[in-house]
Amino acid sequence: MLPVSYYVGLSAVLFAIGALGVLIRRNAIIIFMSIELMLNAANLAFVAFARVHEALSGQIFVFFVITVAAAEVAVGLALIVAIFRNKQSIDVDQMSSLKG
Amino acid sequence: MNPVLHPLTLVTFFPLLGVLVLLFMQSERKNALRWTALITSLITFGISMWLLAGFNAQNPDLQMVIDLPWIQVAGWNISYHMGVDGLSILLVLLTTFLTPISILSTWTAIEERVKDFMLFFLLLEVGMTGVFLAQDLFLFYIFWEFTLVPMYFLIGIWGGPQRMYAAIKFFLYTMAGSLLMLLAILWLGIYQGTFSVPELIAKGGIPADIQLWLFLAFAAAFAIKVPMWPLHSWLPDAHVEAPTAGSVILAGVLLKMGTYGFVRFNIPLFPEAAVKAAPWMALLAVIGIIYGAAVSYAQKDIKKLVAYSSVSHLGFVMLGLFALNPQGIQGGILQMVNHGLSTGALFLLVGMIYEQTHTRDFDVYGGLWKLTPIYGTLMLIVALSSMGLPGLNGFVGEFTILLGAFGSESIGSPWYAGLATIGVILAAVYMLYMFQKMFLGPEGSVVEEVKKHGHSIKDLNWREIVTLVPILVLIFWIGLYPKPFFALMAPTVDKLVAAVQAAAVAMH
Amino acid sequence: MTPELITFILLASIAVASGLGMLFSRNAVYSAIYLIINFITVAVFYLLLGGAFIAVSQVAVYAGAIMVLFLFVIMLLGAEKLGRSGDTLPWQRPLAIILGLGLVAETLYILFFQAGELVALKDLPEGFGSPSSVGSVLFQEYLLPFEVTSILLLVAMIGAIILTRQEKKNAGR
Amino acid sequence: MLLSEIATSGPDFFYLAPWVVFFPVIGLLINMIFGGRLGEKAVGGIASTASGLTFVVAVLLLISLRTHHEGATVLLAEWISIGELQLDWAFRVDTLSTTMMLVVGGVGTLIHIYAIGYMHEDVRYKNDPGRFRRFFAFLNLFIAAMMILVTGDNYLMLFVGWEGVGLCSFLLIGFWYEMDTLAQASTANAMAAKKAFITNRVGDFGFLIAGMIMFWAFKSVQFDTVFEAAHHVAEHNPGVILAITLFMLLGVAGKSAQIPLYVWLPDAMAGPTPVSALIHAATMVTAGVYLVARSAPLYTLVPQAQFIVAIVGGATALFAATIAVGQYDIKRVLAYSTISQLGFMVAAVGMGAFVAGMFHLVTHAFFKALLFLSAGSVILGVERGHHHAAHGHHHDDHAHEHNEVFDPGDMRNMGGIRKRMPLTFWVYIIGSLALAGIFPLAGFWSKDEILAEALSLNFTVYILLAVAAFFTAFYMGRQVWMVFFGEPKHEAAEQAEESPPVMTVPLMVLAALSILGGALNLPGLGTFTHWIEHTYEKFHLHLHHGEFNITVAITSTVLALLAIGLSWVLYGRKAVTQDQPDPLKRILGPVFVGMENKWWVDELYWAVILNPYIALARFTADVIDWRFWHDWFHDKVIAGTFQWVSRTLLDRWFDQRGIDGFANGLADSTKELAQWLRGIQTGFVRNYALSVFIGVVVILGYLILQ
Amino acid sequence: MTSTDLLSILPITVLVAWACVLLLVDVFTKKNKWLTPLLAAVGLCAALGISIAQSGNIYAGFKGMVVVDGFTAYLNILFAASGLAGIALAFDYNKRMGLDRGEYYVLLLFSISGMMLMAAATDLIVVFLALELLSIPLYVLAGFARPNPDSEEAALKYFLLGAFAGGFVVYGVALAFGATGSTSLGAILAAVNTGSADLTLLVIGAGLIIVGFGFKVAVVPFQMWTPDVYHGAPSAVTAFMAVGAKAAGFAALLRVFVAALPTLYQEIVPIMWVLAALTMIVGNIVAIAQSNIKRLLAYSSIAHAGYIFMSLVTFGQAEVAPDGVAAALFYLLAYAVTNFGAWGVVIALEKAEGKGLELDDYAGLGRKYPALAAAMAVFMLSFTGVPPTLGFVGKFFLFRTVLEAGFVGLALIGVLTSLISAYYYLRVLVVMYMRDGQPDVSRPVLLRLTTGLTAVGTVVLSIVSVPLFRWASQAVLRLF
Repeated sequence: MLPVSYYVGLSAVLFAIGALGVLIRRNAIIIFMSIELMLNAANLAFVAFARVHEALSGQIFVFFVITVAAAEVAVGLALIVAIFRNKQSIDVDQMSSLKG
Repeated sequence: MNPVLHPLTLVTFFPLLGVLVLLFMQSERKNALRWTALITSLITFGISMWLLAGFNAQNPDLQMVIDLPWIQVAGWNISYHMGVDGLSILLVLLTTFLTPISILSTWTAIEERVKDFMLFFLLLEVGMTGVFLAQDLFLFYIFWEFTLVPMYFLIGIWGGPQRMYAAIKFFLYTMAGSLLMLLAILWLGIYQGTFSVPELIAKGGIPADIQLWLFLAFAAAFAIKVPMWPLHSWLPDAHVEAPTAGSVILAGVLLKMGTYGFVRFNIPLFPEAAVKAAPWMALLAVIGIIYGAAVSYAQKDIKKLVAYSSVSHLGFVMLGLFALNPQGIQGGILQMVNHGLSTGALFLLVGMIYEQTHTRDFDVYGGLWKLTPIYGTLMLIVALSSMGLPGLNGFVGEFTILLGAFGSESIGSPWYAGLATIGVILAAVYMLYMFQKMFLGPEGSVVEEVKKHGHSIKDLNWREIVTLVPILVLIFWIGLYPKPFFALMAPTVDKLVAAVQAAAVAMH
Repeated sequence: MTPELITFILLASIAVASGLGMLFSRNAVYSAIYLIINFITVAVFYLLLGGAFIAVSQVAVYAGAIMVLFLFVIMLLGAEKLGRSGDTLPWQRPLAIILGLGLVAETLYILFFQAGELVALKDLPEGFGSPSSVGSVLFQEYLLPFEVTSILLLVAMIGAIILTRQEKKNAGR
Repeated sequence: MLLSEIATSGPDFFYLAPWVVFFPVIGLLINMIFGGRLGEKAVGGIASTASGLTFVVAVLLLISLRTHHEGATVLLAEWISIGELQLDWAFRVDTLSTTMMLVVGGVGTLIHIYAIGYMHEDVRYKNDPGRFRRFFAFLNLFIAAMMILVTGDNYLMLFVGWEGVGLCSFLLIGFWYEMDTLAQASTANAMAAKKAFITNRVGDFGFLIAGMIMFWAFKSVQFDTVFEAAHHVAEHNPGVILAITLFMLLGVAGKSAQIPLYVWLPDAMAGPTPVSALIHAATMVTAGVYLVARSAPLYTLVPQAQFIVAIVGGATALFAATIAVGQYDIKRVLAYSTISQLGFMVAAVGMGAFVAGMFHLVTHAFFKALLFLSAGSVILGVERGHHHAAHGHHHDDHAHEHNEVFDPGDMRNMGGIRKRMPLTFWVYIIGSLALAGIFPLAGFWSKDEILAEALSLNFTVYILLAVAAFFTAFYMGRQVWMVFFGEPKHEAAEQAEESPPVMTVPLMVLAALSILGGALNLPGLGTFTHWIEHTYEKFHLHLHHGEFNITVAITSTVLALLAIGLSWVLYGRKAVTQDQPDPLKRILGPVFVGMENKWWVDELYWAVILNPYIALARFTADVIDWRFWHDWFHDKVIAGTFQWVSRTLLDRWFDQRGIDGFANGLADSTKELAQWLRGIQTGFVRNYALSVFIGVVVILGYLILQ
Repeated sequence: MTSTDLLSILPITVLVAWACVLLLVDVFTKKNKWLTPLLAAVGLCAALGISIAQSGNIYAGFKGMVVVDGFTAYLNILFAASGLAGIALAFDYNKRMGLDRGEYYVLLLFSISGMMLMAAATDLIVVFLALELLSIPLYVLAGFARPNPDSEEAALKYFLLGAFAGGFVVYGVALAFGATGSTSLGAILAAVNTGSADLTLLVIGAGLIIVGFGFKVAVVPFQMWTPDVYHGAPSAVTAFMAVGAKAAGFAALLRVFVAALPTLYQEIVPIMWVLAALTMIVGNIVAIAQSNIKRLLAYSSIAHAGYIFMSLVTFGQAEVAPDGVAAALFYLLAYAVTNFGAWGVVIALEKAEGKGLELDDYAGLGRKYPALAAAMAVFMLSFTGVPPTLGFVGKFFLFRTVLEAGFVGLALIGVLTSLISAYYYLRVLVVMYMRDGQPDVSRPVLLRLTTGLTAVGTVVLSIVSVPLFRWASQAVLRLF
């Protein structure tokens, strides 16, 4: 059996990639996908830790995270759609009239 | 006794009743508003007289103490703790005395938003009286900070052209100091377990190095308020911009809160630190005396001159307080009253002429004595009182202060008092300069200027004389027979001095 | 080099590569597909770690339903490609990458140098991660969270409706 | 009552002592409150009565003292009482204070009466009759203050009077505050008044310091206590007594116009003439002499101080006399003469010749008051003449119509007045001769006593005084020749008129006193000496008894006659007019220029003290306090710290959209920093995420480093 | 499921159920616009009543997933009351702005139920779910004024950043789970105490949790969404969000750190210190440059988050921590009262299209509407911390706690930043009282009531603060 650290390490890398996506992409949908990747990475860590502790609660948490992700997606995509209707764009950099 | 009908509660909070009444009055009925405020403040004065009647001058301790548990939760030991003793009785009386006078002085000067003005004024009175009566640090701090608010509005709404600047500066400066004090208060509350001043004094035992820090934190708040040199920069702005009544109260009472704080809190709470700091405080005081006097002399604006003279006068008070002997402290306290009367009266007088001429520039004045003999005579008396002419109140205070400081062990050298005495000469220089510029010499151009507007400069009317006469009576009374005033504070001051000396002995 | 390790490296490379693919792909559709690949890879890891039911859910719900929703919206809006009108924030990207690498370095450093060793000491008991075991825990221990998720989904639904419903007139804020 | 007391008991009026203050105060109040409705006569009458009553009280005290030599202290009330500090309102009646009371009450009353006439004309001439009442109120106030000064039982009460008379001096010098001595619109009189007050304050500074040292050395400032303990303190700490006496000397120099503080007195002649006579010649200025005499038990303990006092007095006497020689204004000559004579007195009391000093104080009060009043009479006469000359015989109030400024006090406008004002002339001659010290007038006796004492006590001072005496006779001669003899040099002098009886009667009384005053202390009799000695007996103070010295008397008389003769040579034969130089100038050259210009002492003070102070005050106020401390430090630096931070953080400046302009300066820079931080808030959501991310990386980094 | 279980979530259940009912009611009563808000208020009152009834008791439910103790009850009451205030502010505002849709109140109730869950949660899973449950309705509410672009922008920013920060929370929880093998706070504490936990991972997890909740309560550097969202969102929403979300975030932080992680005190406290200090400094300074009242209040809310955050520096000191929590709870209450009042005034002056929000629009208010201006003055002074106001008492307690824990430096920063804050709060007073202008105000009854009550409350409650403070400090004691 591989040390679980490897899996956690992988999850960290994926998490960082997700976070990077939020920082460098301008397309709201891709940013959103990046956030999904972050959650997914966290899930991986959960499952890995669940393996270490042989505790199912880690896996259960993943369920909830997936559900939450689904809920967020529903709202988030609705929001993006609404904004697109209004602005014909989902470039987040164009959403910067509020500042200062 | 019923806590609500307790004399201290009454004298502090009675003006709130006036506030309530005012709130329900129409703002167009200006005279009714004025009368309401005036009567409220007069009744308050009456209550303070009742307080005085019940005051036992022989008792050095706090009297008429009211001590109700207030916030006694989770290690908090805060009470509604008020009391009066020799240190504060005079200042309470001064407050209740000057308030009706100030209100009377606004009769024709304030025509805009009379209702608001009176509201703020009465609120201010609550705060000021509370400051002098509170014996719980938390309570004290509440009153202390609260006074900022009405004063801020008084300057900011009814002030001169630069009023907003002055108001904000006043607020920020004073608050800056008080916040440091707040931390020190909290420290005391945490490590001494109580906010009650008498208990804290009795407890003592704060290590010397911490005492020094606490002393400095308290001093920061008070020194700005006094204001001690070099923290006086807010004062000329506030005074010049404030309306007359505001200046009167500012000079008459608010500044006293600073000096009172020193004698009520700094000295008894941190006696060792006070002894250690005495030479430095004296040094600042002396610099303030000379500096204030010199700067006053060079002013072109009458109000500014009077404002800077406060720096000088309060330097005397500070010098006296930190002499830490009976003469110095009693003189200091009396001088607080004196300064309140004299400078208050000066501001009133300046305001009265300003109402007619709308200028405070020295250069346009001159020869007014001929046109306004009563006004000139009153101004002369007040100016003489302010410069410490023997026989008037200023001298009694100044002399006892200088005498105390001269032989003070804690200050340690007669040089401070010697230098401060030069301030007496300089006081004559600027006060006479003011008097000469305004009243002597040929008629100034302002007379013509006023005539151009179809008026002529009038002498004081009855209302104005009535406003001033009480102050003048006190000026003479204190000057000629200050005994009753000293008698009120003597036992308390003796006790304080004894405590400080014990601490000083223990230190060596 | 055990077979496990080889498998891990292989799968990990796919996961990271698909993640980077999503990150840098010009086309949003491609990004979505890369993400699906990533999700499926991660599902395999779940299997390896004894989370069979989770793995299935991952593929069905995440890679399936959610990502399809994404694709659907991308198509709906026609927002596959975003016109590149110059980078509005020139220093954002390099800084972000440096920080991202920093985060990775930090985490790995912690995992491999500071934290205690994370190893599974013994084999998993029979049925660990199976639907029945998961179900029983879920409905016994985690009843409340489960109910909360239902409310959460309801709220999300309402929210989505509110946000997308066409209003006749809207004034002000 | 014990038998022994009955034996010495005569009438005892000591309890009346406080009334010497109360009477004038009552008079003052009546005049202030009701004076507006009373006529001039009534006002003057009330004031004079008040003053006269004090004299009556003083006389009653004198009578009491004849039987009760030890005097008494009348306690009125406690004043200040803090710890060891015990100050009372207590009136001390002894021979010394009663002497002063008599002088003040007596001369004061005469001058009150004289002023009724004088001010009647003066207020009309200066066109403000309403001010008549004010004058008498001030005058009564002065009497009250002066009485407090001389009767006070402790140094602080003395100081009350001391400053009180200073105030009255200020008020009365500045009586015509809107004009100068020539009645032209100006601030000159006001400035002179201010100068007097402030110069006196410098002296008061010394007095206060002396008082404070005294208190901490003796724990009291009450006369008896201090004097009784003085020996004890002097043994242990002679420096303290020296310090007290020297600081007190500063006070004396201020009040009694000694070097270096005499400069205010000549300017004080801006006041109406009765004021000059009463305050600036007869009474107030002698307060310093009284103070030294009063403090005799202290001064006698420190010979160094005595020496210094004597030298100051002597130097002043001579110095002022030289200046008097070069003056043209009739009152100014008298003013410098007063300074000079005060120098005599101070020198006397300084040397320890307290009786001689006090004696001269009394006689000087007589003849100097006389001289001033007569000078006032002359000036008014000339003024009247000027009116006649300008307007024919019309008396009208438009005195200022003519453009030419006429100075009625300039001696070069006078001449030949003895014919127009014979009575004034005669009394003036009496006064002058008394001042010059011609036998047997009052001045002769008192001055001679001083000189005799000086010869035995301090030869330097003797020389100084003798020379001063010579100058005295000379300038008085010069004045008399210029004013009364020769031909009138101006039409005003030609038409000068004698004054009314209300003025001349007091003159005659004073003239009589100037003639007979010497009888108080004739050699051999020593009435005055014994009288004063009662005061000092208590403190076992043995006064030096100067014997009458015939050599000294003859020397000085001869010198005086010589000087008068010399003045006749120079001034008696030929009139001096305004457009020609003084005859003495031709002889003395630059020295005379110095005399004429008062040795430029005023200019020196301006250059060394006043101008620097004014400049310093302006600089402090304007540059240090306002521009540096107020504008720069508080409004810029304190807030500017933020500015500095933001500037260093920042390479470009964000837009400074005015939020609002009201808090100009204050916290501007905080706002700038705020603006900069605001700039971080770019509005880009990715930026915000970056900020979060930075937070994460930094926190994790920190935790790893832990 | 036992009756205790039910009791422990009773107010939440009531709210959720009531929200569902409302949803239906709203569909059928399109005419009576007042019905939904009224019913929502009734529901909140019910929840409030239950919470009050519950206070003083302790119920642990769902196998330790939630607990109702003094802390929960206190916060539940605060949340319910905030909800009522939110409705009061929204009622007329929504009509005026054309937002009068019943869903508004439904979402409000859902959000409050999430907040209450947060306060009760003793398991990280529940904490996370509660976070989402309270956030998602708020995202929608922020965008409620759509298609107003500002509102949409606010919603998008809030949503993206909220989800982003949520990712950190999840990862942090994962690490905490990895370190201890459990997500239950009690189990975590036990694991740490028995030494079976991997402290390194736990610390990192704790750090990430701080990030997530720091975002929610708007702590620097996670605060940047705040001004934009507060600005863009409808004012009534902002008012509610500023109080509710902040209180919920602090509830979680306090519960997690005080109950489960006191052992990590040494490692974590410097972070708390720096975050609190930075927040106070940045919040107060940037506020100076604001001319829009909504943004000004947003920065002020950041600054106050910093003050409350100060209380967290006590979390591991067993003797001081109760005081710290009590001070935080008290300050939350003080802030809530003041904040609702201030937003009430803002709403009174706000016009359509984002007009009436500049500071200049307040000129002359003191003259024309003295009562309103006086109320605003009270709120500003309370924010500044000038007695006698709740803000002062709150700060007094907070500073005291901080000093008690030995952080003089932090207290000094707090004090100095309050001084800076005085500057911009005073500016509001200056504009209202010392400038002339013709402000235009709409003052419906409910709004008057809210501002009036809060203004009076701000002053009066500061004087009779004893019961409040006793309540807050007792609330805390149950936690341990």
